[in-house]
Amino acid sequence: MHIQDCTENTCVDQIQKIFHTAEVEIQRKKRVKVKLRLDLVPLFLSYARDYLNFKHLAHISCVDWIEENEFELIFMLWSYEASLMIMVKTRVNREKPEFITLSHLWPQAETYEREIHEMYGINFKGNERLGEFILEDWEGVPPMRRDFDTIKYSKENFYQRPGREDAQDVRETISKHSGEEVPDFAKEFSIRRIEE
Amino acid sequence: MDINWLKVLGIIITPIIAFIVGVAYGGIVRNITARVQNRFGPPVVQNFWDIIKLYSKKTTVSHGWMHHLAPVFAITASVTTLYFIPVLRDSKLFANLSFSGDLIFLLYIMVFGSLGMALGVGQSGNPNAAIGVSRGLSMMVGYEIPFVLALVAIMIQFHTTSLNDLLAVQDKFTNWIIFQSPIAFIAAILAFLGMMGYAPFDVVIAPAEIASGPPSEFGGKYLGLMQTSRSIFTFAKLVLFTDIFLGGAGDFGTLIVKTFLLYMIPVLTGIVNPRFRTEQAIRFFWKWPTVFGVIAILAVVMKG
Amino acid sequence: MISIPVLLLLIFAAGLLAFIAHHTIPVLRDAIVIIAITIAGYIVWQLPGQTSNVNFSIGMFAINWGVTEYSQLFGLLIAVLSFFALIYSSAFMANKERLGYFYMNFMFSIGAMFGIVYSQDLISLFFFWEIMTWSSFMLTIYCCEEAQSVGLKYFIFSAIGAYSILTAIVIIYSGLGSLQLANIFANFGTMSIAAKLAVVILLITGFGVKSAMMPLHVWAPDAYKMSPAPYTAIFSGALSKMGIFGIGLVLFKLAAGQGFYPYVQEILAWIGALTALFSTFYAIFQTDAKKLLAYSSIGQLGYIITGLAIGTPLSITAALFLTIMHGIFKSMLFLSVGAVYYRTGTTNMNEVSGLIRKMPYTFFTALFGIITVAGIPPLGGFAGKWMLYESLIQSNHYFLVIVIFFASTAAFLYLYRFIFSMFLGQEEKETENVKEAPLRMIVPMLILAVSTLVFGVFPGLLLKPISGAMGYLGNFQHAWETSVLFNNWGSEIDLNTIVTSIGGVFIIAWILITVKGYRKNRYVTTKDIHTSGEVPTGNENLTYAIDFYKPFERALGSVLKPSVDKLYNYTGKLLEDSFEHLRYVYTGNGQTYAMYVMGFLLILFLFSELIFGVAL
Amino acid sequence: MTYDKNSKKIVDIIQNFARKHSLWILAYGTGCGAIEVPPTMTSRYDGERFGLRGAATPRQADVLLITGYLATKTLKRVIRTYEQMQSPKYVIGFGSCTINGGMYWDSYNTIKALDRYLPVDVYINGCMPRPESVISGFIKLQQLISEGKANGAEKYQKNLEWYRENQKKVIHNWKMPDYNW
Amino acid sequence: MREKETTIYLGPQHPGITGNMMVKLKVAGDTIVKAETHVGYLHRAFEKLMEQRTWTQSFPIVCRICVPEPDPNEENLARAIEEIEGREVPERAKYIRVMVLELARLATYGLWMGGQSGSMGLYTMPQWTIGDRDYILDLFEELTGGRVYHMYIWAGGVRRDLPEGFTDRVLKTLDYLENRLPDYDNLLFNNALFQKRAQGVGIIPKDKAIEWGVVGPPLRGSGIKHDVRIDEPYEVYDKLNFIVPTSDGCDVWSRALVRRQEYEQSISIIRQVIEKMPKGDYYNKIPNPLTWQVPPGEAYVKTESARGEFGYYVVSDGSIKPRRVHVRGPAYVHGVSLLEKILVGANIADVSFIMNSLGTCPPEIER
Repeated sequence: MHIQDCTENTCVDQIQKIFHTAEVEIQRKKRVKVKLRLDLVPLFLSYARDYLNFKHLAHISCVDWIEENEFELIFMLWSYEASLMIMVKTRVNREKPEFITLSHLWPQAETYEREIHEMYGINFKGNERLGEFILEDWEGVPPMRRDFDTIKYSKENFYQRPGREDAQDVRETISKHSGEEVPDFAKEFSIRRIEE
Repeated sequence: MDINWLKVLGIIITPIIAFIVGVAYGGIVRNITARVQNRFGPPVVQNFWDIIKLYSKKTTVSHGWMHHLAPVFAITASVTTLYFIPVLRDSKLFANLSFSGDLIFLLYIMVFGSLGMALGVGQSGNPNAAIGVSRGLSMMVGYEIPFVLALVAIMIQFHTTSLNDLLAVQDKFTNWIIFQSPIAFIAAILAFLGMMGYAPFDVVIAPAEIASGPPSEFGGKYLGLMQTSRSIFTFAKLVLFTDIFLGGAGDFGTLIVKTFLLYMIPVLTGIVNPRFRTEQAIRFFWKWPTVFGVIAILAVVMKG
Repeated sequence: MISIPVLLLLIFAAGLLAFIAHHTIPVLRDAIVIIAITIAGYIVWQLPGQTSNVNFSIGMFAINWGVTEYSQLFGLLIAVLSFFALIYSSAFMANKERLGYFYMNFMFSIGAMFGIVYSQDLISLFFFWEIMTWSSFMLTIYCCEEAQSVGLKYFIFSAIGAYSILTAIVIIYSGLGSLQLANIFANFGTMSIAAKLAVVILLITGFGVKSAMMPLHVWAPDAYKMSPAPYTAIFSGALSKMGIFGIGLVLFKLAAGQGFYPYVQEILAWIGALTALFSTFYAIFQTDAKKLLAYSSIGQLGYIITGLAIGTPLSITAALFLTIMHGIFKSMLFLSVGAVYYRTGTTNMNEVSGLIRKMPYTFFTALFGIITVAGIPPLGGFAGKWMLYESLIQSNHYFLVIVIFFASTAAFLYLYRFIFSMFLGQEEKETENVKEAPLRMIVPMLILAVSTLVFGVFPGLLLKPISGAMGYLGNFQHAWETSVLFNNWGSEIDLNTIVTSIGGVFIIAWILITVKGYRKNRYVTTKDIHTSGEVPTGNENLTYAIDFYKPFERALGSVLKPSVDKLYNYTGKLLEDSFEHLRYVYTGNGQTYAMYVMGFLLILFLFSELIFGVAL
Repeated sequence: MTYDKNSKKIVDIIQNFARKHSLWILAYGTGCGAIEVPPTMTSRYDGERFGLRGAATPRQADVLLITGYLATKTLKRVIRTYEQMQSPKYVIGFGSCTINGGMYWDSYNTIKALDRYLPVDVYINGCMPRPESVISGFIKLQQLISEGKANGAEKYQKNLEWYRENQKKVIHNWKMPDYNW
Repeated sequence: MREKETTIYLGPQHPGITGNMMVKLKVAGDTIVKAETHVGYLHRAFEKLMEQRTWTQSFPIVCRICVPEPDPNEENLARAIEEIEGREVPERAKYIRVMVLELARLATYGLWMGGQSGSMGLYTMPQWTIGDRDYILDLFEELTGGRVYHMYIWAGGVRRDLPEGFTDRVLKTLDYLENRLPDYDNLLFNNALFQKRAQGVGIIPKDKAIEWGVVGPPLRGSGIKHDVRIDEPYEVYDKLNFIVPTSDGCDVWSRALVRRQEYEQSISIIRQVIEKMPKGDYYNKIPNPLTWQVPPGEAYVKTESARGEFGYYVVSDGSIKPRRVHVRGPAYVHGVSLLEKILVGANIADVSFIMNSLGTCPPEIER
């Protein structure tokens, strides 16, 4: 079934007709939120792409719900014809996070998955390019997880210049340290303005 | 053996003059470019500071002896080219070695530098540099055709291969070869655009594409010598064209005016044009300039 | 003891001895051939003093051998190149198999070349021509199985050439009743116009095969590639010159003065120029160094043919000068490629790179080679090319000069490609343990390399004998004195102004750049290059080698490349197909071949009346 | 070569004058400050008046402009690039984040003080610095050069071990060619 | 065993790269066989840092995500918070926001024109356009205090009202920019050489454009009329008159044409905004920023930036800090997966050229 002009309501109906377990709600105008079981998501996405005409994968996101020991994966799909966005949400177990790749549906999904893999450690089966993407030689907890403490890490690993704790003019600090004059930025350069 | 001291003096000071004029032209060109681009631009002497700075770099990276020799090849070609061009008409001092300044010889010696440079560039093993060389040599084949066609047309017309003879022919304003065989001039000047390496023919040193290409591994004194050679070579090419087409010059004032006007052609073209892709550039040369060159020759041959 | 039969006997005997020695005392083998060629060189050098011609007859044929200044020029070239090639091959071939076979054929082809240049009658010329063909064929198929089909291709073309020459001989004999060169040259004009034209065309075709003239060049690249490097040097350096030798004789001794001479000249000149142009284009897109040099060789021979065909004194001087220089520099280049092959086992330019530090002397040779080919002063190629251009302009061949100049400029492309891919560029892991070639290979190469500089600075050393040779061809002596080159920038023997200025500037600049802060030079490896701040992991290929001239190829694109390619492929396929049929006829067996030759002669004799209107 | 203010030779003065008036900036936008470099170099502020010019490769460049925070991944490349440059070479720290980490003081991926890793000649503060202050920074550098004080390269060479130690602390997987001079 | 093709590193230190990223090219001759984008050189962990900051403190952070055009980021975060919180925005603030966004678009297109022509060696164009872009930055400076990073659009409105006579100066600048357009046309868009280089290069076929998730001018250059300002109008775009230009060429040239027309459209939009701008409040005051809690909820908001659809996914768990802010920059797809695909088969001379036409901006890829 091919739906040319689905509005929010027809879309919700359509989805609920086929995916009974899905929690579908209209978040606001042009936003339909679908909550699904993990194993139904690939099926639903290909359904949405091929039958509901949501051709554009805008986004794959991930939220760490450490309190519930789960990752939430969010897929954003956009339909050019209907000007409608559906937000597909699902939960992954945090202990052994795994999902399958969507790169056969949307080539660019590969990139999103690489990032999520690197930042959260979710393994997308079938994606061959998982591995170093943004970080280099990163060891330890994937940095975007809630249990990774960036302040502690940066204090341990990087030299922190003293004197930045309280709000002060950096120029004065420099000049205090090196005994130089405070640079004079007000020096005039001949610069054109529109008014002239 | 009697040594012609005047000649020795000429041999020594000609490259120096060419260097100064060439570098000063570079500075002026940067200024003109800046004015077109709506700004002030550097001081005219800026290029001198650049070259002095390059020579006074404390360390210089070399990839081996061929790399070391590359700028030497370049400057040999440019200075020798200059030596075989009569800089001033009927001047004992600046005639240099151009007893019979020969066009064929000049064609040859002018490419000597490119090949030498290419060899030195090759030793660095930088792929960007190699691509630059591949582009440069291909382009050279491109612009040599119209250039040779134009020169051959002139050779046929005046029955000589000697620059001095050509200068003798152009004894007054109306006899300049630019007026006598304008079609050959058009072909030659289009080739000249390619020879000078300004846009749209700056495919060799395309920074955004191949990170400045051949010179990308050269720094310090090597780059300084290359810039020196480039300045001299620019001047030599300008003098050559002035001698062939614009009747040469009897004194330095005229020479400066003529060469400067000639120089403005590639410079101004370059300011307002993006660059070709390599194959487009080569095809450009093989299209209209070549047609003009052939027409020039046919016209001369038909005339008798 | 100094006479032509001794020379020939010495060489052929040395060949046979080497063959025997290889099976009994292998150490002697190299010594025999080198000593023989040394003595032969001495004999050749002394020959002009012993002016006696050798006359004897075998059956109905009168054999006449003698020395002319023209043949002396080629004789010396052969002797010198063979000497160096044999020294080189004593190291290069050291561990190869079937060396007796190799040396025997090598010596035979040297002997045959001597025979050709010193023959004064057509029968011995043809005889030696066939020996040369055979021995070179044997060496073409020497290396490996794949060479068989290449050898066959070479053989077919050689056979076409041989038949052409044979037919011409028959026609001449039927017309003049003599096969002595002196008689033929004197009385050629008395033959009928059709016979004269036929003879000239047939002989030029026959000789043109060996000098790889454009439509007949198809065999050359593969045959050059397959033959072992020392022999390739001879193949391209000396053997192809036999074609030039013949064409020279035909043009100036037979065709000159005939009514059709100007047309032959024009056509041949254009064939030469187009050969130069197209082979240059092919050379640019080669990936195998030997093939590249082979195409380059074809192109250079194109210049020489053009020079000969123009027929002005200056152009002939240029052609002969280029002939000698081509002999030297192409041997150098093939020998240096051989040295690379000796150490790395490949001649594919995509596979080796960065050998300059490993093999500096080989690089030096190759460098001098390419500068000479490019015709850049102060090395040897310059004077020759200069005179060629000047003669072309003087004789109003304007479009020819443009074509030749274009080919010559485009030659920079393949020359650079050759030296860049092999010697410059990245030093790769595979060539980490490569050493410089052994001394016996280096020394001949270096001597040849230095000789290009010597001849470049003092072209008079060559021009004097060439002038003598031209005296034999016609009344062309001292042609070079009309050249601007020697009038304005040099004396009779050297090019002092040009050489001094270039050398002077070069050395001054070199000293300046070297002295200034020499100690501060930081020598780094080729891995330490600008890679945009990244550090290559080591598996990346940083050598820019494959499809080196892609932009140029694309620019040629619709203009030239496909049509020429199509034509080439088409003709190539046609030839391949015809080989398949010919294979049944030519089994590559000597006896059958001899039988065919005899049969062909018989047919000619029988039907000569029908064909030429003259009974033999 | 030592730069004692009192014993300067005439050659040094000329050389320093040329160096001062010809600063070629390496085309390396290491951080977001790179957005203010084009205005500095183009028609409105026209850095070329002061002899500033872009250079394509480190071999040709004099000034390494660190335009802002350095991620550790970039730091590695910057060090490599700096070591490929030819002495005398200058480093300008551009923006507050090169001085003390700026707003990324708690980020796990950016360094907080550039001068621990490379010898910085001039800092330009601000987030981001206006083109005027960039030019003023360059003028400061020119002053230092003409006084013979901008000798970061020598400092780096002398204290290479200290710098290396700091660099290796941040770059975990140190697979770099040696700095060989 | 070393690879057959030559490896060329385009970036991070390369004059032809946009920003700080690397494209590792495998070339045969000068034709690209394989391209691999490497990013992460600019990774500052914004999304992590925002989890450490309060909602108000996040605003200075987000604008640094996209350096050439920071305002869509502020706009997105502000709108997301407003959506979660249900906060009303005064009408005047909406108009001011649109004005700021369109000015930012103009500035970005100025920069783009410079980059596009600089990548093919036309160095006069950047000198002009980047110089002219500075006049827009002057306006920003007057309005917000910052040339590049403005931190002007806040949740609930904008940070301050327009200064006295500001609209006049905006109009004056617009007149100036409009008068410069013929110059730009002559130099770049009507230049036969630019057309020759741009036509048929970097082709994104129409069906692939949808499949690959292309947004913004590249999508419209492939003939698909999609613009967030029309499909999902935010602020007051539904009250303004403008067209969304498209072009069917699918190549660099048609993308350039689209941008060229949008430049004019933006000028017209700003004029309309100034004309229609109501008087009144510019700010709906938020509570004490230090203890400001946004109720639990989530929102995905989109803005049409100069390079395409800019999306923010914001999750609040009811605390004073955001739970998660995920940024979907337009270059995210353009710079990585799309670039890798369309570079294959291209000439090495066109890499930088194509990259510029896609508007690749590395800081928003890796944040």
